[in-house]
Amino acid sequence: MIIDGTQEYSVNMGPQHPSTHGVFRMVVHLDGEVVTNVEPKIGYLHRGLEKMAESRTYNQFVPYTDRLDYLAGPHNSLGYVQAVEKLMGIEVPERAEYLRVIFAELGRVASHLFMIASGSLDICGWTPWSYCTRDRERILDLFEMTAGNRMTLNYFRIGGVSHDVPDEFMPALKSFLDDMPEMIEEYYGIFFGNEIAQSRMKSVGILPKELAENLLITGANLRASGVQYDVRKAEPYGIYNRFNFNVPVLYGCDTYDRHFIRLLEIQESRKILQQALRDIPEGPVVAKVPKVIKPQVGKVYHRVENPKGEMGWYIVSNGTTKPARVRIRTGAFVNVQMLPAIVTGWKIQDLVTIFASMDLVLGEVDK
Amino acid sequence: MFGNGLIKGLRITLKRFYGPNLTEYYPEVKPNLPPRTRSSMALEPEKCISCGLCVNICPNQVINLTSEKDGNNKRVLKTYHMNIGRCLLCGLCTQSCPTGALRLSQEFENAVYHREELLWDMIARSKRSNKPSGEEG
Amino acid sequence: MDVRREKELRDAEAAAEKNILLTSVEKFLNWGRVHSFWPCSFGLACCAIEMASSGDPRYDLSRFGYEVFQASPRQADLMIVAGTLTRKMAPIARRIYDQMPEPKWVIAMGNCACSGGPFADSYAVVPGADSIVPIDVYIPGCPPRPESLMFGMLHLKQKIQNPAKARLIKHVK
Amino acid sequence: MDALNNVFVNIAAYIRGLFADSHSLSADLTINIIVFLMLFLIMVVAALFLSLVERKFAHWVSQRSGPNRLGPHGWFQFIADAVKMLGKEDIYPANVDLFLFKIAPMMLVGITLMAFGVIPFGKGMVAINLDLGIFYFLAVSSISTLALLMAGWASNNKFSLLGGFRAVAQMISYEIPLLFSLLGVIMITQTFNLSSIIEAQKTIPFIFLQPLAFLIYLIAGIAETNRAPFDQVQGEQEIVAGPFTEYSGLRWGLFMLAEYGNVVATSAIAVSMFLGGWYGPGFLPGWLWFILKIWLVIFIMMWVRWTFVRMRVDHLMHFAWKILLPLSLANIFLTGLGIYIYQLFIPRIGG
Repeated sequence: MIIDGTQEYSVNMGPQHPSTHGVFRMVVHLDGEVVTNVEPKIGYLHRGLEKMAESRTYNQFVPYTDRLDYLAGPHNSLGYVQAVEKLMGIEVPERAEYLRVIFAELGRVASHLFMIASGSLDICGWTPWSYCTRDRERILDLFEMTAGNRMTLNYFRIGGVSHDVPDEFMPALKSFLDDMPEMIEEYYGIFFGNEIAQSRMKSVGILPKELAENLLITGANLRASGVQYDVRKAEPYGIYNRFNFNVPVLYGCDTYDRHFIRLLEIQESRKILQQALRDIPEGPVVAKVPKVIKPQVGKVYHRVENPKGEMGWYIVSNGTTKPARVRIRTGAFVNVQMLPAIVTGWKIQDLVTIFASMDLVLGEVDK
Repeated sequence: MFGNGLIKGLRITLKRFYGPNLTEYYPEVKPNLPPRTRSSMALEPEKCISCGLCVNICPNQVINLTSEKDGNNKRVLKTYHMNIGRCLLCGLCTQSCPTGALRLSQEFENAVYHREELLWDMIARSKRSNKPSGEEG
Repeated sequence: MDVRREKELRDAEAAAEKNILLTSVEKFLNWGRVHSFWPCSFGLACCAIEMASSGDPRYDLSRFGYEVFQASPRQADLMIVAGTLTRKMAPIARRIYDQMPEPKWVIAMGNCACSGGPFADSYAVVPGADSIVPIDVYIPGCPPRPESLMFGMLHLKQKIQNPAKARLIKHVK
Repeated sequence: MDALNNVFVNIAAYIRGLFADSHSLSADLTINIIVFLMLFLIMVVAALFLSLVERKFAHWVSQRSGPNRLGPHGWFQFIADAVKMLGKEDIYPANVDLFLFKIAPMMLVGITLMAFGVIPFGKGMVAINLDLGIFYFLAVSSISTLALLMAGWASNNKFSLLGGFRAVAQMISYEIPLLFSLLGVIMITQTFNLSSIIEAQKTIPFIFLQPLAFLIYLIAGIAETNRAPFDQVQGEQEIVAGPFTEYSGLRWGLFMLAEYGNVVATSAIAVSMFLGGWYGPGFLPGWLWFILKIWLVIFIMMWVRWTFVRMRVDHLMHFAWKILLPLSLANIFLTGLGIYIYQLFIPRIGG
């Protein structure tokens, strides 16, 4: 195709490419340096998770949920166990609910920190990357001392959580929360406040409000486009309605806002964590559940606000110990489709930042 | 003013340049892992009653054990293999173990040269170690 | 070529070089190689995040000189298969391996790469990356800690410096 | 101190003295070969060492320890890297333009080495004392654009080609403010000879007379050497490794060598033009002052490198043509004005 005497050509980016955050593949059509079209190709990490759920009991599938969005394991499990609890009508003890909120929000902070880190790395900001991962390590420490693993926690159980937290957990969490404003100041100083970074991201890759709504974009990407929608507020699950927090909204609709809203959400998560730390009661951490989980015939849909977007769990039970069908609606998978819509006309360098701002995790996209 | 952010960034990096370094020197200094860390498995064969609960609860058919009946009609563990290459290290088996024979351990230096070595003979491993807990190494 | 056979040939070749006159040259080159594995930045899934974490200020892979992750496989010495290798990805992994210049090594990081791991019975997953590329060191774990990765790389270092040892371990067993 | 100061000059004189006629062709040839080898050694060692310093700096900034296995605090790490690179396979992908593919890295190293020829490391310590030294330096270093384009074209890879084009666009644009920023100094000293320019800074380094020019030179110099925040050419996150994507082993090592060699050469020019060259407090020999000042400039370059993120291609062009170029022109104008006023007053004060 000839446009104004120049020739278009296509470049294959990925699956092995430093800025595709895993095994995403894009066929980029370029006119010089300008992107004319992008075809996302997914499926390089398709592991058949939904099918595997059918051959595992309800309890056995819990560890697999951590591997969906591996940056924020707890929140995936939260969606799954709450869906099963909804199906069976199990009441979860108070303390377990609070612990779930604490872990889910810590997972959100860890995920957002890694997103900011990799977003800065994609425009060659090695030092911000180091600082963000440095602070993420403290969250992983908290995870490890409680659940025993750094990323794939397997902490939530149907009816509660697996262990109570160790004694040193609460002071460590508190000191982390106290240090958080300083960290955020540092990220702002080195990355968000930097004029070069701003010039790279501001008014790049505009996702207008109407388009975002039409494409069913969820999560922070939607909120950066000026829509105040958060499942934690719109349809509170667990005990989220007890906490007092805001849903940050930005109206810039650009790459910078999609990065910056993560920083704001970290601050909101800090508020939730502080309240949870203040209000957490003593008590048991797991409810009395039957030894063999065997829900009655029926189906359930439960949705949670994953760091990457809205995550829905649709579980069909046929009365046996194994689910008949599990369908996972992941935010990242739906968010992929905004890439071709907003990238046209920008340079190949902007493609990288726009892709980073979408915050995809391929485990969640390909399932 | 344009350039303020740039100067602030330079200030932060200079501060960190002279700041302390946070590295943990792994091979010289072993990390102090919390007791709940799930890095590998350890078995105490004397405690095992061959009930097979761990085999049943495992999501991924990692564990393979055989047992035989002794004179008192009591089941005795004969072999206990874990295909650690399939393991999720989820800890469901250790939670289900009624006698605490199977434990998670903090041993993380598990790299091997051959895939066959990933099939752990847990009884042999527990004998090889001189620690009471059955950890190797 | 069958990958198992390929691996045996590579191991035998590495062990045979002891008998040749150039042994001290080889030793010198190996000294350089073991102190600067430059991995190909080839991350697949969860383990890739731990691989990235191993470069962060706390674990700092760079102490060994191994932190220079190269974007282009042409400049890499080491491929770390970090994560689940699916059937769709397998040909690409093989191609990246072929693009790397000799001498090259492969580490399978995590249970997925070792033998399928949690997804071993999935229809979409290659149960073990060793059916695609010859693997030198297997690091079990789900995902392995950054220290485990460092231990695996130091394990590989021992193998390169003393190729007979790795074979010996197999035969003794 | 004088003996230390002139140690290299005296060695050269001694070697010349070994010949019957100290200015015969054979004496010149011997000296030139020795000087060439010395320069090559300086460049290789400086570049290899710099690659390690870069890594160390990155680690210190991000609160890590950096390589610490080989030698004291890991300062011998670069030897292992070089040894490894020597033993790597040299791959020619199918369908590359083999002649250009092979010659591009050598050409880049050769150009860098040629640029080293006019750098005065100390009083009388210059390989070729050209009258048009700075002119020669600029002319030679601008050829490196061609080598990068050759590498990008010959690799037969779209990422490489993009990198090659970026190299041409960026380096040609930044050549102009770079050149104009140096013009102020040349107007003051009325000479192109680098040694004479340094001699003129005996009382006051030109950084105090030409602060704006120094800033422009530093920015343009960072851009010329393709370092962040201007490292479009091998923007790893976008175009894998730019023109070097298909290179492996030693050939790729040569590119890295040339890159770091260029950094040293650019900072050496900054030192001789603005920072007073070998002049410094007398307790250290002049050539050591020169080297220390080079490291100071390199420190600034690295500080910028590890703080800032990469600029966008079009912002880069805007910055060169719309900000740096007018500023450097203004600098020339101001310098001319200053010289005019100075010459108006000097006869009355001095005379």
